[in-house]
Amino acid sequence: MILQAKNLTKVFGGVIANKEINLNVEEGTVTALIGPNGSGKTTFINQVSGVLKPTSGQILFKDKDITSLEAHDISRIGIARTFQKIRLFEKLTVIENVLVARRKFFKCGFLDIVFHTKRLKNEEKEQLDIALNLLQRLGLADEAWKMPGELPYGKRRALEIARALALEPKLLLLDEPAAGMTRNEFASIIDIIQKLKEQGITMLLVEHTMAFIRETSDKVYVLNFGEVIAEGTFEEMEHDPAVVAAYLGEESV
Amino acid sequence: MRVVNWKKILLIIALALVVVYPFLDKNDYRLYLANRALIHSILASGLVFLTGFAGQISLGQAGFYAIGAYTSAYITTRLGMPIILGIVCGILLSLGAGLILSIPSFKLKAFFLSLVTIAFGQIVYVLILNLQSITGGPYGFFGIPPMKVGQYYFDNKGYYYTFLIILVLVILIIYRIKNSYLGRSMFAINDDVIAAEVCGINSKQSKIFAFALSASLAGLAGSLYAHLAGFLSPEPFTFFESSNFVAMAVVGGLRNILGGTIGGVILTFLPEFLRFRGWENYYLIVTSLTVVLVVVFMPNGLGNIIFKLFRGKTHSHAIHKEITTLRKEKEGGTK
Amino acid sequence: METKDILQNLVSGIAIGSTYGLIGLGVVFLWQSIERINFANISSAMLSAYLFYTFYSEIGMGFFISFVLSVGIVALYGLGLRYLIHEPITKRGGGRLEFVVATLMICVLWLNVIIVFYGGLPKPFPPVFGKATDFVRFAGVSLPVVYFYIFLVVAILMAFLHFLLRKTLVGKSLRATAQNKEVAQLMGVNVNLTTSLAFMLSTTVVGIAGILLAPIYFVSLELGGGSIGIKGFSAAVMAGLIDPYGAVVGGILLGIIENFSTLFISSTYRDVISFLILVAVLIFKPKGIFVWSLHRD
Amino acid sequence: MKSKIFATLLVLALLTALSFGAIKVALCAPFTGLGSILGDYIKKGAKLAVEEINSTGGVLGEQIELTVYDTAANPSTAMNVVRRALFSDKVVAVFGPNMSSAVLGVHQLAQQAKTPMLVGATSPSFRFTKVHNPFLFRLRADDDVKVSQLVKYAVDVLGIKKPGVIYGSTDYCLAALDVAKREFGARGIEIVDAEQIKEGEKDATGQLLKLKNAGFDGLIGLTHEPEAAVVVKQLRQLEIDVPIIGFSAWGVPAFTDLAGDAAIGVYSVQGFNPNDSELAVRSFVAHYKSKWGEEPSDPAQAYYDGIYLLAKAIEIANSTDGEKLAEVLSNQLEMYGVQGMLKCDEHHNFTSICYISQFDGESWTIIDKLH
Repeated sequence: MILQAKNLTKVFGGVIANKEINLNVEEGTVTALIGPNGSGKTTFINQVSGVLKPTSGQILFKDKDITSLEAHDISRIGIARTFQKIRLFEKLTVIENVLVARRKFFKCGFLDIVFHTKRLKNEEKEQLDIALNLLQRLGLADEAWKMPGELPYGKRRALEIARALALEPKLLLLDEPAAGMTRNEFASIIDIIQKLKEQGITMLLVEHTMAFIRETSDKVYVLNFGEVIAEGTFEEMEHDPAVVAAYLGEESV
Repeated sequence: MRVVNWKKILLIIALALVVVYPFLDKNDYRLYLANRALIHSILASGLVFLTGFAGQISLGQAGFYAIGAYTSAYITTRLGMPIILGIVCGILLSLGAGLILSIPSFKLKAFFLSLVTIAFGQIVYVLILNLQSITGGPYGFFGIPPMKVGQYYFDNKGYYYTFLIILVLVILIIYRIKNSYLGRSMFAINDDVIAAEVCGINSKQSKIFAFALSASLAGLAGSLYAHLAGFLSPEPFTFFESSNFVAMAVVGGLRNILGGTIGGVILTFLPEFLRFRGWENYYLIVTSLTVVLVVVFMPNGLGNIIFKLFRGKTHSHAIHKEITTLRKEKEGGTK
Repeated sequence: METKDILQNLVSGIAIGSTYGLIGLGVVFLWQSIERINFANISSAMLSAYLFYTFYSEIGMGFFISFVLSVGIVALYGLGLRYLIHEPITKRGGGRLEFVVATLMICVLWLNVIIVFYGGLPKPFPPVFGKATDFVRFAGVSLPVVYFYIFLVVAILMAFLHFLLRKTLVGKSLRATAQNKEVAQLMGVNVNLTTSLAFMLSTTVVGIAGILLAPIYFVSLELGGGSIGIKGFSAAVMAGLIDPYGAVVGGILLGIIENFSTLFISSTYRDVISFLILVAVLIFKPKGIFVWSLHRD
Repeated sequence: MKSKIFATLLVLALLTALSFGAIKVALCAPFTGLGSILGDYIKKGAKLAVEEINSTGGVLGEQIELTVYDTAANPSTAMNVVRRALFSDKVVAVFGPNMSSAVLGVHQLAQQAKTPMLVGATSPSFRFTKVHNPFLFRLRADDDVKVSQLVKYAVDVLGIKKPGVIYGSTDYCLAALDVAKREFGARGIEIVDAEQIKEGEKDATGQLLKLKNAGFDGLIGLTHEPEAAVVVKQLRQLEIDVPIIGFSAWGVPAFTDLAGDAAIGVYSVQGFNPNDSELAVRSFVAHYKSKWGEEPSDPAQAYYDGIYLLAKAIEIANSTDGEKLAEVLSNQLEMYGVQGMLKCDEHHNFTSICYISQFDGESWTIIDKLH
């Protein structure tokens, strides 16, 4: 088990966003988190990535308690994420966006910077190569020197994933990776996820698009009003009456 | 087909003028002002780093300036230690204060943080007034020894070159930090804290670092000032002085590596140049009006305009040299 | 120490604190309506005091006309701040910091303008709110008459601003604009009008404060750049910058702290004590005050 | 038309000629910032003397050219402007700064430039016997003199046995406090309590209640003008009825204007009193009033006297050489001015005149004039 949530609860000023969620993610699989709007999916992702602190409950990553760790520590031990609404560093170039996430691989210290040592130069060069490779893998090699604002939506999403991958994560959290995509972009994102899976990266994703989940996921958790109401394979969920009830009125693709 | 690059020549002439200035101008008053401008530039460069690069605000910089000045004065005058030790202690003590002041910045933003820094400046000011046995209080602190090398006691010329070298080193260090992963992380935090955090960047550490660096630079500036002036009194360490320092940084340009220097020089010389006969009431009106106009109509500061003159266009602060050269290498290699 | 003295000290603390609260009201209002710190706001107090002094004492106009004229001019000054400072900065991509610096420098500018026209000497304020030797005495405790005018105006302004911000459509539009300009626009709020209103009202409030504070602070530069500005900010922040009531409560708290640290600790260190308490409140008071803190989503 | 142009040219030529041969004098005083209360009086006093001298033919046939600089009540700025006056404008003499800490910071520059510096700052800390600067002179009685007289009057005449002190936070106030402590101590009287009111504070309830509880029977006021007004108002408010005797800032219109009726009955030790019936004072007050439309206040008279002192010194030395002037100023010059007989004493003070006066609601009645 790479990730375990135990009785995870989050309360916002009286409103319960997550209620005693128990969720397991197996290494090497893709797990999806679905549910109607406002059912607490993003809140869950935020807690796992350390952006929000849980009210109660526990999060285990590789059997280690990470509940009280801060976001930057969590990302350093191998959990990376993307955001529902894309958050890039708009004032940095594409390549620099990726390089920011390579921060933890730098071994040089403050004095190396002040004296501009050879070691630092080599390290910068090394990291730049890695970042360029990563951009190449995600089809962004030609845009490396542009500003993120100049990229089309699909490529911005790819860049955000590239940035997350730059952390060399064991677990990747994707918050609605396919939201707002055109048909072509949609296909390419599915392709990216398939490839990542082949490389052995475990993923937990939040999605609305059923087709996407059908294509990618090994296991599905269904959330409603902050609670897990069902779990299983996609096919099982499709026919679960509770799930269907929860989605009643919601458009299921 | 070689075109003479006038801009480059102009730049070289300007730099040469800066280097030989003390020999061109025999006016002791202007040279003294130049020295004060250099001190202000050191301090304002720290503020550019803190505000422009790390996105934090400080309206209490005069507090660090004061700590540096009085520490160095006390150690050299009362304890009879060498000046270099005084300066180092001045830097260390303001660094310590900077570390403490960075704590509120974890939780507080904008207004609240600026108020904490104002309060810090006020507290330091009141302490200077009241800790008479250490600071001399309102009477002032007198007899601070001038710097010397061997038997040569510094005159304004000696100070000029010392301060110039220190300023150049400070700018170089800031430049290197800016162009390293540290600088990149800071810009990232400035852009989007949460995104930076999930990229593995410790925003607290970054803020501590920025506060510590700008505080040490203010402390350094303060201790240099103590030895230049030879005496200290509480008046140059008020809230208005702090806001003057921020004005220097903004007028020079917050996104500009030379912003602190440009602002420091301009705002040190401008009011003095405006001291025309009969203008004893007006010169500050014109100075403050100039600052307002620059801030309102050129929010990127005067530094940008000067850069534009020489480069034709301004670079995004983000594209840093290392990457650009590597990029050229790579493109040269593939093509 | 007699109980009477302690009571007197408390009452004086409340009185001086209410002057901080009065300035704090303008700060809270501007923050609530445009989320800006405006250091040029405090200049309104000085400007209106000097204007009133000119109209009333020097030209000899009536109280009412002088009052309306001074406050009216200061309201226009608010509008000027918006169109000459706030808008151009925003248009050229400047942010909060640029606004802070610009307004700080305007604060300095006004101080120097006043010196040119009136000199650095403080002027006595005409005895429109009672003479210097007029006091109200009750049960061994006394207070200058002018403070009762201040209490009255504080109460009225506080209630008015609270009502305006929380209960009226105008207030809702103001707060909507502060939180998100685009959304407010979509909701049909006239952003242009509300922003102007915010600037004008905030200078007006501080302008009224200036005239009322002049008997205590004198018609002096003190009103436009002394510690009252910082104390006003502190008052507003003490209670979280959320509600006009908070500013007044914060101001009174600050006044009481000051007077009692004088009485029981030291008059020399009273400013250090009150600023340390302010910093402690900012850092340790967990809720309410940390509305803009990093980890609240 | 031609004659007009000719006249203009003539005037221009005259002006240049005048300024070419002019005796340059600098005046450094505070005009901006929160400490700018006195700058206006200083400037008006000095300008009046300069105009009077120039209209009667100047000194050695040359006009005096007074350049005014703002010190912003900040020694650091004073350092800038004094340097400018001495090294850039190369003046014959510098008047001011008027702030003691600033004087202590910059007086060595005057020595370095061998230029006389005549100041109105009053702290005893830079008496000649302490700083040994032959170029530094003081135009007013120093605070040691004034506070000693204040204490003497408080004890001998007002019969204060348990003095309570209220003081400000500037060097002016603290230096006065030190002298007061020493003088009371010398008479075997202990100050029951000394409380501070910082510049800008507008409530002194806590301080006054503390003094009251210490059982004081007389208030010694060592603050600046606005705080003095705050203190007397609150004494009336708290109905504390003790004799009040204040230092020089408590004896000027800047204080009584702000305090109004609350100032009635206050005693003060003054450096200047416009009601003095002495001829020199009456004539100075009359000239000042007709020129500026208001009554002079301390330290206008000091700088007025100062300009005359310098003019006289230049005449005696028949030169504007700084060293000669300093020599004349310290040893040869004796002159009758607004502040009585002006002669440099061993502290390099030109006068030790002061008045003990009481405010009657309209003006200050002189009780005693002391030399």
